[in-house]
Amino acid sequence: MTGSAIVVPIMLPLLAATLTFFFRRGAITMSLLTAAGTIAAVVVLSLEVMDQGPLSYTIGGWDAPLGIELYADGLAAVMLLMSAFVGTAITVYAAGYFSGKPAVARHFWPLWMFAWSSLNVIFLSADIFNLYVGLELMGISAVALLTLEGERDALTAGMRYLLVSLLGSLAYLLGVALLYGTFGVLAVQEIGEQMFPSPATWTALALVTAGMALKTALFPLHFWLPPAHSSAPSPVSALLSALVVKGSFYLLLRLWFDVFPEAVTPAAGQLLGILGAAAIVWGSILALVQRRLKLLVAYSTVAQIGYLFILFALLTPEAWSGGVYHALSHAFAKAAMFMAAGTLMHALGNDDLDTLDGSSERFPLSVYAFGLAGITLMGLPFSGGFTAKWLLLSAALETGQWWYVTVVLFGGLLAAGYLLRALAHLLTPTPTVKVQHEPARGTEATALILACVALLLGLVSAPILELLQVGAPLGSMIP
Amino acid sequence: MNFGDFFSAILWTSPAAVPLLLIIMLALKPSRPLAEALAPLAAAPAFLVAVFAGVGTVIEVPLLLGTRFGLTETTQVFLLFSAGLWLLAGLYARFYMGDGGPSVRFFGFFLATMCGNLGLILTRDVVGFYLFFILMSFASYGLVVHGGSRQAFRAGRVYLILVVAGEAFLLPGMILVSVVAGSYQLEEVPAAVAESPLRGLIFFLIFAGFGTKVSVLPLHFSLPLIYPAAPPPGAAVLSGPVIKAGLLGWLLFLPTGEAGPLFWGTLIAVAGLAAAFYGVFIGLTQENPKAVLAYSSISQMGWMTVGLGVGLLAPEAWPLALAAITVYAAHHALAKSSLFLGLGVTERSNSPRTRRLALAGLLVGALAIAGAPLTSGAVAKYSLKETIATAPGSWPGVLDALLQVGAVGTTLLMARFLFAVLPRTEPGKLFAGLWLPWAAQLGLITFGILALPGNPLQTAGVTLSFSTIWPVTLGVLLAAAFWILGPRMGLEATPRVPPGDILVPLTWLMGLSGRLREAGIPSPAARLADRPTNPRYAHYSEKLRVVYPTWLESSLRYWVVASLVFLALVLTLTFVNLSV
Amino acid sequence: MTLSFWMPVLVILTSLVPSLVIFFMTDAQLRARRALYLGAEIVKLILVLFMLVGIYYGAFYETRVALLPGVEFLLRANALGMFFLTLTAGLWLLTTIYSIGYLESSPNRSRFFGFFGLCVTATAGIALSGNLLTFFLFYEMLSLVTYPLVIHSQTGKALRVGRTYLFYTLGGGTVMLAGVVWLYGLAGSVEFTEGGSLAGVEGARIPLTIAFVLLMVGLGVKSALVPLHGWLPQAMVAPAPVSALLHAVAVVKAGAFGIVRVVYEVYGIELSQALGVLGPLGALAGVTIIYGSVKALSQDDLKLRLAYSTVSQLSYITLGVAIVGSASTVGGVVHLVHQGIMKITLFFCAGVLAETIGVKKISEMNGVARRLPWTMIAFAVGAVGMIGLPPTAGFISKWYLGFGAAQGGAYWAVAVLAASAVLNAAYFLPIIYVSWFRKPDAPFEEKLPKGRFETNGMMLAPLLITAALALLAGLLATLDVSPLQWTELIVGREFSYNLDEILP
Amino acid sequence: MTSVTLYALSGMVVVAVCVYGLVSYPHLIRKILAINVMGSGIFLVFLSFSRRVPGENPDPVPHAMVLTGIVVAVCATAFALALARRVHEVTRSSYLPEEQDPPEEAG
Repeated sequence: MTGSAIVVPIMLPLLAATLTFFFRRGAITMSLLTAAGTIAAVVVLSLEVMDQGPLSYTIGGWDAPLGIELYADGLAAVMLLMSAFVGTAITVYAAGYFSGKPAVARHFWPLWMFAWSSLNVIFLSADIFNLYVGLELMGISAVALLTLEGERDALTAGMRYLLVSLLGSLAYLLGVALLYGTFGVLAVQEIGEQMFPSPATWTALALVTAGMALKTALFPLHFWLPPAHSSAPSPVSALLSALVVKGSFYLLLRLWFDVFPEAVTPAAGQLLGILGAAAIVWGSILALVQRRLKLLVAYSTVAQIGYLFILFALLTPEAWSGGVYHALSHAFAKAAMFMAAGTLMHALGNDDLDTLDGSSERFPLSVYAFGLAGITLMGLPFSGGFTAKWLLLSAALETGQWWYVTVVLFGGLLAAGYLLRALAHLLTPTPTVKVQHEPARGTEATALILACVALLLGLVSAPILELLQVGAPLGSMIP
Repeated sequence: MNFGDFFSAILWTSPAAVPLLLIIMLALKPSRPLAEALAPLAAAPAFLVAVFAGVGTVIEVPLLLGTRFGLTETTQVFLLFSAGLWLLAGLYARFYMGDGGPSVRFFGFFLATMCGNLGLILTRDVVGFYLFFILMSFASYGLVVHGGSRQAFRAGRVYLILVVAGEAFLLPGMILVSVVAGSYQLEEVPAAVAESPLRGLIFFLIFAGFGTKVSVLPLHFSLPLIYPAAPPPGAAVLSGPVIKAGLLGWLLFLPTGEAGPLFWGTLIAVAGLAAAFYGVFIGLTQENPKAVLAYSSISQMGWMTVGLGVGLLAPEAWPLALAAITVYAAHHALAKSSLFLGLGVTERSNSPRTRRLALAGLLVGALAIAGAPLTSGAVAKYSLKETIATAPGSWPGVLDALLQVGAVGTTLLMARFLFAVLPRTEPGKLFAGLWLPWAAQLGLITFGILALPGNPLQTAGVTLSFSTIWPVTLGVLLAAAFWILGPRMGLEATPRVPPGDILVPLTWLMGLSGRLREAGIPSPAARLADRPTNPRYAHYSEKLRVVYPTWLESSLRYWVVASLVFLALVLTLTFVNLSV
Repeated sequence: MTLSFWMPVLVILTSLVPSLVIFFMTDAQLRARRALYLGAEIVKLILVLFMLVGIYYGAFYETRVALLPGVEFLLRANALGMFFLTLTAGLWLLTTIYSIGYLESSPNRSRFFGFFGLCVTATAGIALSGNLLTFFLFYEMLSLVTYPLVIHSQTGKALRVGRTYLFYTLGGGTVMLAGVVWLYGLAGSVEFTEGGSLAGVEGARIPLTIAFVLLMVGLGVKSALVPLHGWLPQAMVAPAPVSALLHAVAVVKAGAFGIVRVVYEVYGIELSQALGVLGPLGALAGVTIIYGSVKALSQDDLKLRLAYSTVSQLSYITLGVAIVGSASTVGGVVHLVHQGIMKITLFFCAGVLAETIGVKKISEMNGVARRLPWTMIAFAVGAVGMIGLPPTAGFISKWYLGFGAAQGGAYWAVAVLAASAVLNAAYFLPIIYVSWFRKPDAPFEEKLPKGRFETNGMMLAPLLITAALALLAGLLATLDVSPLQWTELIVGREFSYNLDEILP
Repeated sequence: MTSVTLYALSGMVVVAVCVYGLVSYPHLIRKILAINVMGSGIFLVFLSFSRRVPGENPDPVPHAMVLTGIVVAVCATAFALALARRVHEVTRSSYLPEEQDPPEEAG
């Protein structure tokens, strides 16, 4: 593969966004083709990274600072793989889900392709300002997707989300300004090489971190997430929970380990770790008291995001890999879960847990998908969640921070608690299951397949982790 | 394994295997008639083994942990009288069990008990003994409850409780015995137990474990219930070979013939004496003849226990004691079971002539138990007397006197038995099959003494000594006096102790908690469990679980709060980095 | 990639693949499903027997795949694993035959058999696990795939119970995970090796002890050690074949098997002794034995009584492990199989009673033996085995346990065994009594069409076979193929015990 | 105080004022405006860095970035305004739901 193919994951969805905006007829076909193309490109890219180490490419031969430089290491490749596969599943699911709503679908496809493109921009960008642009694009398209159906809850949640998102991006931008003011360069690597602790860099670090924590919905800044993720149309919920929060998390990861390592103190990492731990507990507790399925799943996202932040406190190669692996498996599982929940909600009219009683009789596939995805979220073998948890736990024990062991383990139990609460409703047989809409073909299967992949991620973790070690900031965990 | 070995394995296991085979045949419809016909003869192989197979051969069979079969001189005698009794009882049962032929269920249990009983005598290893003993104990339950009456089931329940309690002592006992012996071979047990530091514990476990079967005080209370409940052939085997199995257990597992603390011998001898007299006293108050016989068994087993105690007190004279116990056991098994068979005959005698004849037969049996001259009882008592003489210290004098007094008591008890039989009669058909086995038994207890080794005349002479004559005579006279004078002097109203004596307070105690509960006094545990959940707690729990988290969560959503949190995070992150 | 590599995988696949295929079959495809299922089972049994013979003659089967960098997925057949695997494979076949009869007309059979097969897959995985992580993976999988079986009837109660079940098992699993990760951190990799893979770890006594406790909590939940046993009696809402499998083979046995593995092959008996963890473990087992029996006494529901009996019986295995000595170890380990065949017989019988004449309570059992003589004979055999009377398999276990305990001077354990025998008798004998000696209160309600046998032959045959096995395992304990002899092989070969302590 | 510092500080002041506005005014339009102006404040900070080394030619990169930033900000503001209008249409309110009730009642 020539270096220019690195732009395919960005350009292809962007092209599709433009085309689907103009040609509504073939929107689904175009999107599916885009998905297939993206998968192909991303797989080739990953193999390349695995083979040759980190790749970088300057678009059109224009060097930084004015040109756009793209960079792909193991982390980026894994994230791209995640967005490609989950994105494809969302595309398939949405094709079915929106089949009866042409008016909504019309806007969905361009926006979704746009969001996908911006996500890949974030994963591939090598300079901090481009990252800002990607972040803003992702935020705006996400809010637009969220408010697609124009329902009251979705609109207010979207409005809140938009304000939050903009605030977060601006905080990031201010941080970028301070960094540029200090170093005069924008490339991630170069800043990282020059980094030294100073008030400006500290402030920049604080702004960037807080901004991204806000956008990733780290406790206690998660307030916007549950209403937003639960009120969105189901494919959108899936992509928000699975991918969009990972975008900002990825950014934070990049900055902490590639830009700021010289300026970061362990205490700051502990702060994030503690907030992550709090998120696990708080999100789970709130998930336990929800009466609506999608809200429950949304709070579960709040809790699961907490795991991602624990790696900042542990700071070992295992912890780093574990955190990323958690992001990966959570993406698959949560997408599957929102899809399944969406199918049920769509079919039965609403997502009150009581209404969903007995849906397993009618929609066994969706309930299986929900359950299997739950296994990953609980971190049980053989799921990807287990691998992640294993790595985090070993890191926590290795560094002697046993309280994280407790939190991580306890979080799994809490997850079991709220998921079982939901499952118990889904499995309770009732004589009156009123189906309002039959689920579209393929939507149930898509969720199930995603859930299965999330489960299988535990079995194929060795090669993925190996890919992840390419250019890993803390050094490879493979001896 | 060559053919010879195989053949001898078949031979040695046949006493236990044949009954088992017959049980299986009984269970399967096609072979049932044949099995019914053969069941009475099931003990025949055992009898043949007892008579013809020699002492000393041991063969191994790969069952359980490796079971060994063989005979010693003692067990040969046990096998001889046990197998004989099983045969007689089997034949008797064949005719006794109703007009429609003996019931399949009865024979099932009969055969299983037989298998256990004969097996435990033949087996030469700890595990095998335990196996057969357990089989016998549990299977005899079926004989007890065969009648199906409420009393029978009550008796069965009491019996089972004792069996299970005995099991609780036996299992640890057997395990410890094997551990200290380092072997499962019975031959090595007594010496190993005597030398073991655990001998006190083992002694206690074995004594109590087999004591439930021997009916040593205070584990005796099931006998007066189960004998009246079981049908005559069942009662006959229970009172004959089955109860002796417990005695055999003692003989095999206690450190007999080894020097041990005198305390054990004393304990056993005292326990035996207590049972010997207790049985007589309580037995005299009984109305049911079978209950009288049960107390008599308690008493007689007490005398055998005394023999064992003396044997332990004087280990050097153990062979003598062993012989005495064995003879006594054989005698008592024969005599006591003959009384039960005779009871059956008496009950079914509907003509005055047969009834008189039957009563005469019972009288012979009763005299034998009492130890009248020329009966097996006299021989048994004589050999016990000889054993007593070997005891150390002042034991011989005391015991000898007590033995004589006991004999008077036994005679009285037998008289009580005969009086109790008199008014009883049940209509039924009297078969020759009932007479013949009984007659054979009576013959054995009277003329059997002639078959004993040694000069028959001398043996007979021994039984004619003054010491055998006077107690029986005195007993008979006393009984006659009571019979004649009792009603006039108002002595009819002897106190009545319910069969099972101490069982009555025991059941009351056992039922206490139930009655308390019925009376509305709950146990502390129940009181704890019944406490209802305080609604206030439920309220708080709801608040803690749902209300507060939800409120806190929604308050995070206010922009003021959210932005302040955001700013706080920015500042904290800056500060955290500054501070280091 | 050789035969040695693929055999363990094949054994697992023989149950995994059919189970997954069955999910996609409708309830109507009865014949195809049965053929597939039984075919798979027979293939599995043959494979297992093949391996068994191989192991006996010293062959070596191992599948090793890297799961995480430095962390391996390891399947390895050794004598102990094969012991458990054989039990699993054999009883799976019987249980399936039984379930075919049991669930003749109930809905969701595909789902049932699918998860049923997965359950066996997990158990086979547990049996073949070569290291602690692999064990844990299958252990957790087992918790999950049993859940749908527990809630099979999907009544409100079943769902509630299912939740309790998962909370217990997942909670235990979580605690165990902490222990597993910790041990990996301490030792690098924790394989099951003879003499214990941690034997070489220097120092670190406190972490090792804590990790041991964590592991025991996790394993104790499944093996129903008091106070972690709460789920087991509740799980009785499951259909009888599930209870049978749960109680005899899969779940509880996985826990007990794990305890054996951890003590002998992870920590090693010397280290365990040095850490002083065996005493408390034994005491806990003793308490459980008594507690389970006492609770069983007051249950009127037959399955509940059996469940509490399982609580009690399971701890015999733990007790055997906790008492150092070859004989008690043999007693404990052999009870893995003995308890399995005896308890499965009892549950099969309970199922037959419920399905044939609708009897579920002991108070309704008056005279049932007149209607179901063979079933109740089998029941009696199982019950006698549970009491531990000769010549049944239960006696062998109890005898060896007691023997070992007495040899090691743990007389309290002998007393526990004796007390347990009494209690077992106290709750089993009344059942035998009422079923054989009482007269039926009323004619029994006939729930099945009249057939050739007293009940559906598919249900009757398995329980007669297991009853016969329970009897033969005791009676023919000296035979080379008996569980006892195999256990002695394990104890001699893998736990490096001196078998001379055991009497010939 | 150099002009650079002056620019930068005034930019920061703008940002701070806007943060205050964002926090304390519940009306959506005010919030959107605050965010928009906050963006401008940041641009000001950016521009202040373009002349970091006195005497040299101004660095063109911040200009490029600010231009891009303005485009993004315009888009975002436009979208936010459109969304606010929709919110108003549907909910008949220009406030977020939680801001409509006085906080003390909700507590």
